Amino acid sequence: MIVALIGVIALVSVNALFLIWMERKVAAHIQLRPGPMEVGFHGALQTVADAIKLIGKELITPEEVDRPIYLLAPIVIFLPVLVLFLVIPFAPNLIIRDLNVGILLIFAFSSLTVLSILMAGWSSNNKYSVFGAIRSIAQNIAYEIPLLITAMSIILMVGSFKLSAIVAAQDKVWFVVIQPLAFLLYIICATAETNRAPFDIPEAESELVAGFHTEYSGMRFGLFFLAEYTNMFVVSAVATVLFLGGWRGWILPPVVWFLIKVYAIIFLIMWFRWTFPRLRFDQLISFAWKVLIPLAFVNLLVTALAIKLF
Amino acid sequence: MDNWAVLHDFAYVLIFLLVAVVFALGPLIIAHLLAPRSFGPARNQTYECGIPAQGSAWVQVAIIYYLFALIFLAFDVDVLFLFPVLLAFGEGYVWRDLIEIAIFVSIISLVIVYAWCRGVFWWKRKPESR
Amino acid sequence: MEKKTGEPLIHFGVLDEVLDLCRANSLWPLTFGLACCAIEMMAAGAARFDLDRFGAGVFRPSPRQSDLMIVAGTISRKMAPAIVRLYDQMAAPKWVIAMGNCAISGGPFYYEGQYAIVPGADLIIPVDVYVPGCPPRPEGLIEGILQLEEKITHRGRLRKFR
Amino acid sequence: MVAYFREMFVGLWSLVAGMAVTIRYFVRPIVTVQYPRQKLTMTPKYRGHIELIMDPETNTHRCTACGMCVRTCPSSLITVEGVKVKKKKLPVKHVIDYSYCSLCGLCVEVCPTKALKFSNEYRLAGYQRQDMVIDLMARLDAERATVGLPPLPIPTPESEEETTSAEEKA
Amino acid sequence: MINNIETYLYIAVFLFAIGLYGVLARRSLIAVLISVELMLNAAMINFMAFNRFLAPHPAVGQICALFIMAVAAAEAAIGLSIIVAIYRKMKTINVEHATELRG
Amino acid sequence: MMLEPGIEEKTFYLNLGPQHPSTHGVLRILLEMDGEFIANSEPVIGYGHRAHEKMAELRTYQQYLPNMGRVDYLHALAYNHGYCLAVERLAGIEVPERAEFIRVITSELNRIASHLLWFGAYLLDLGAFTPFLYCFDDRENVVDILDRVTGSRLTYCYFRFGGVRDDIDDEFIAGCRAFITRLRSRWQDYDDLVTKNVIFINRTRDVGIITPEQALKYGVTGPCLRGSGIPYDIRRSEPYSVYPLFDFEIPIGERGDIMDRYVVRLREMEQSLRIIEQALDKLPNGPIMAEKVPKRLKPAEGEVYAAVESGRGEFGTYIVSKGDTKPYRIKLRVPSFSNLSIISELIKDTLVADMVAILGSLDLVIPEVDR
Amino acid sequence: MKFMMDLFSAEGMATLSFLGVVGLTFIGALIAVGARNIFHNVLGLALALFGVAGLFVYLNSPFVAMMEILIYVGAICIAICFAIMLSEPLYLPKPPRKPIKLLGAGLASGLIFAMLGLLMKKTTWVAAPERSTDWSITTLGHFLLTKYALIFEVISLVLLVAMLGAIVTARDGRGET
Ligand code: SF4
Ligand code: SF4
Ligand code: SF4
Repeated sequence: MIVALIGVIALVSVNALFLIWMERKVAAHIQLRPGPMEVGFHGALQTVADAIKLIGKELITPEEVDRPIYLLAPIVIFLPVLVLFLVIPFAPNLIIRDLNVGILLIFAFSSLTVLSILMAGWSSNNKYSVFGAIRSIAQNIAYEIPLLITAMSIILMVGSFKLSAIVAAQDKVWFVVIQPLAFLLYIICATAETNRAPFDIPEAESELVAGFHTEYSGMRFGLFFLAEYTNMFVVSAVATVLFLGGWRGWILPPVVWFLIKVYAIIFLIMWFRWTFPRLRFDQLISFAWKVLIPLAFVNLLVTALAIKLF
Repeated sequence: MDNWAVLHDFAYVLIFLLVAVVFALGPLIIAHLLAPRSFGPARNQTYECGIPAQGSAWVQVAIIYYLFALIFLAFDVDVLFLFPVLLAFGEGYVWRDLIEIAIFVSIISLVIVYAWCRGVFWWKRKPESR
Repeated sequence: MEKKTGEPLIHFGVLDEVLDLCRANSLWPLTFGLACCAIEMMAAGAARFDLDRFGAGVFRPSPRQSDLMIVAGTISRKMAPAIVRLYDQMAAPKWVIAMGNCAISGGPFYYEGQYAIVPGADLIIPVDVYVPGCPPRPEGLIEGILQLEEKITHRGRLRKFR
Repeated sequence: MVAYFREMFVGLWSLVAGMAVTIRYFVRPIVTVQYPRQKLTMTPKYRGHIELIMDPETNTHRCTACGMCVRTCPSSLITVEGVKVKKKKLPVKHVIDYSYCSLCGLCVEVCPTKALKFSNEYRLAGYQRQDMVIDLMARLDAERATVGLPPLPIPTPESEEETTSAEEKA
Repeated sequence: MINNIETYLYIAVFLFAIGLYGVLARRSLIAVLISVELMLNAAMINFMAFNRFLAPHPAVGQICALFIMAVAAAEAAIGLSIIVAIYRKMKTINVEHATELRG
Repeated sequence: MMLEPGIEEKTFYLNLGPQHPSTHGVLRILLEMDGEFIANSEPVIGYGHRAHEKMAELRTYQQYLPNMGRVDYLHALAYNHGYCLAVERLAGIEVPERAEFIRVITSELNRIASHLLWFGAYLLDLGAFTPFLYCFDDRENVVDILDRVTGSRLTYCYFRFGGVRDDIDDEFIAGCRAFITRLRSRWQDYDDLVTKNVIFINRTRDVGIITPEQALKYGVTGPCLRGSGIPYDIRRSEPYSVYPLFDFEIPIGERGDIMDRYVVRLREMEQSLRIIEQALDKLPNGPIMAEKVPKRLKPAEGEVYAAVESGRGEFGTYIVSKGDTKPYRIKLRVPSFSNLSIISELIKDTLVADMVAILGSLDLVIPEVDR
Repeated sequence: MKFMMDLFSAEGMATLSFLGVVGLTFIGALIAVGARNIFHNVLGLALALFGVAGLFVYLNSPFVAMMEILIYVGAICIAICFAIMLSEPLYLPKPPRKPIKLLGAGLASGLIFAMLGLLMKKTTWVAAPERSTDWSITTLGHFLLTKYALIFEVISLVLLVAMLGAIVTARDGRGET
């Protein structure tokens, strides 16, 4: 257990640092510039410097906030982060606990994020924060449903909540081949769930300054940041498990394959972010309800029918 | 005790949760010790684009958000009921399971249909027509 | 204008140096422009000059999360209280770069009979580095940031350039 | 219904097209001039702050301390003090406070002896406001030093009364 | 202790009592609703406890619990909507005011 | 109905600015919100007030020149042009043709830079970061070209009464031509990345419609006016300089929504490229400064108004001279001010996100509004 | 010493964490009814529900526990929060409490607690003679598809009706947004 804990903590921190660096590099190269360059080799230490700087930064608690909640929110958003890694199958024998309710656990604990965003936004007593939080939640809940439903069509095919079983079921063909629509829907929803562009309304800086964490400074803000990038990793990992055959691959060890796939999906999400403008909020919501959810349901029913027929 | 296995699994969850708290608190405490302080007169005031904040932010939001929350509530609950059913799907039924799921899904879809018809997803711009 | 920041609770020799080094390499500026110079500040963040190379390209819209205020442009009398407030609301440690002649001294708008501007950012907030020019070239701003790094770490240019 | 799906596909396609553009740029070489590592060459007309031209023949400046630049400058940031030496006026002090300059070039144009030009200085920054006060005579001396010449001797007036000072900075 | 049905039943009863206190003591309708949710949860714990220790087949109690959850959700939805409607009509969601203004 | 105190306030105020990423500088907009919608709004200006007009009373005509690059720093050369035009009319100075050609070329280049900057910054408002950097990359090219001849990157002070300060050289011309091909090759990318993007279309189509009547009522000019379908362009309707010699179109929109304004600006850049091309082809030889422009200009008593088409619309200079070396009064008619005045009407009953989109589409330069 | 050993045995740990979970539930519940700020109440409720989910794990049903978190914490609490933002004027000062009412409520609930507790003490619980040990979720699904199919469909109907009612009620107030 101790080993697992240390491993997860190391993974969480290294992953976040790496992802932020990667994000900045990807963005930079898309934009014809080098990105972080001067801090370490090609800016490799840039995010380390950022992290340490954040630790050494003052924590301001504004007067008008709802103190207990304001202080708790960053911790609450960090709560589920480690737990989510419990059930992710990195390799056939590199899975901390292969729970029976694996994927449900991920969904259940992810829903805590919503609560903490609400806490953060509401307690800040700042108009931008409140607005950002409300929007963030409306968006998260709207996209959670198609996410669940698409995941369901996979569960329907596998007949288990165990993530390892889902991977095992893809020994012949990855589900992305059978369920391309579900994959597309999942990626869209995952992008929205992690509040990333083009669904980054909650932190849309041109409207709401910095969204729900406008009033957070220093490491408190850093925790939100950390949680965001970890969530990105988790949704990508789930996508890998559900659609890309998890650790399956040739020659290279399974863990490497798993990470390659995860980072490929993360790259895709980053690529979205640096290409698209932002949707307007009502468009975003109605897109979820009018397009994604009906499609997801249709996909589910068609899957069920197909299982019956074949 | 016949549920040791379950408990053992969830002991992990509990401990991971606790460690997460510690892990989150650590940097905050370090920051408290290491960070210098600033003491401008406006330091602790609510940020509002550089001018004094006017009024509280705890105001009432548009009802539209509440409606979204409601629809979500309905869906979430419904959808979750599908989970156990899906596991049992295709195990020894002829058509019954498919039909039941289809009925179930179509009934909850009516919520969206209704909301769509009522214009919940359509944000009207003119107050007269709202 | 003296600094409005106090000391941390504890000091550790080495740790402080590490912190300073990291701070110097991760100066997140506040998204904040006042006039013409702001355009050059934007240009400095854009592809040709790319402030992000020095870790200073993460423009944060909220003062709580930024370390560096680049006062880029003319400070009008009406704007001055807002600037002070924003400066106050930034979390320590924080630094200010006065970019452009207007921010340094009022620049071309300082003359007898001028009633509308504050002649110099240092009259209202403590300024660490001055970057003159009207507007300064983005290289000037980069130079300013490098000088600020020197000032933060107290140890000369961190990287040896040609 | 058809319209619903068509819209969806057209929309999706446009997004893919956009992503194609960004990925193409992703593999393009970067355009950044990595400034402190790569030196810049300023264009010949680049306007830094003004400075005195070092005449290639005499290796000295051509200023006659006439004060035209002082009077023309919109921000009146030039200070020139001159003394009369052998019927010729020479500056003893030629100082600008760069932090007021708007780089308009009026002073350069108006100078009767074409003694001023814009420097190539583009990377000024300082810790104090006073760092922006630039002594043009000292700069000239520094330039002379690069070709191995001693600093210009400070001209001494022939008699006290003849010391004139151009209009002081307002 | 953890293998004893009574422990769970006591917990349930205590939760129920807290909920009841909330229903009686609070003035805000939403607070009342929250208390009701607590009471429903107490009922659920009961079901699950019976299910765990007494029932012939463990699926039954779980289905009951799930059903309660669904009903709770429906109740919350309706209740909240009524509260919102009351508020929008009367500009207060204080229980006492709401009764005063009846009719 | 019994009301508890304070409850009846259904609306609340949301304040955007003066430091806000989307107000581009120091505009402040006070929004009275009704739920998600804007019930009322009030732009608060003056945060960028630098007393440009007051300054004119204290400076000679020449000394006022550098100031013109700073009123609207995005299209500084149009402002140089407008002011020089007014003074030249006042003092009766003839400008040699080559100088006029250079003025047109540089000013059009500057217009492209201004539009490119708007394009990038606007996309930034809409949340797309990457086009912003592509535009800045292109803009850097324009700036390089202009830097060659004017010596500065932004706040040019290049035109003089009776001509321009420096002549252009072959390298400049080659640079211009290279830039023209380069920018033309970029249109396709911009189209794919932005114009055809479904998200962008949804954000801008039928949003922030300015009807022609509204536009006329508020005195909106520039691309905003042309987006509403009125082909009013000073370069055509009150030709100045050598514009009549060139063949160019005045793009107009149909609906007057943001998309139209956007398309108008995009096509205007193409037209500017055409103008530059023609001007480079026809470039005459000759002096670049009029002879006999007195060092201390002392125009006769009188008043004059001269207007030019800047990137944002009609920029007019009104000078009253009392026969002194200093103007008696200068009044600047700046397009951003009238374009801003329509904002309250436009953003009524829209969402905040739309407000940001609309505000951005007007392409305001705040110090110009505040003067 | 023995006590310590016990504490670190598997059983001891289980008991300890059980106490923790129960404590969480009670603290949450107390915040949920006791705190003055309605927002704190909801968060207290969320905490209590989290604890209850933990109890469900002890009752051998992690599935229901997960559902509890998903539905209650993820959905119901959020809906309540939104309703609060829509109706409760939080910026107003809180009216003072009436001690008599609190006392009455306390007494009443205390009474109920005592009664039920006594009742429980009196009862002897007998387990069903034949108990299946099939805890799998799949069985749950089979039950929902066969024996309790009606419940399964009725749930969706109930929710549908509830939603329609809720939307109508909430939307058709005066002056909609
Ligand atoms: S220094 Fe020059 S460029 Fe900068 S704001 Fe002032 S006038 Fe504009
Ligand atoms: S105008 Fe020329 S000669 Fe006269 S003082 Fe100035 S620099 Fe010297
Ligand atoms: S360039 Fe203009 S502002 Fe600068 S010193 Fe010369 S005349 Fe004065």
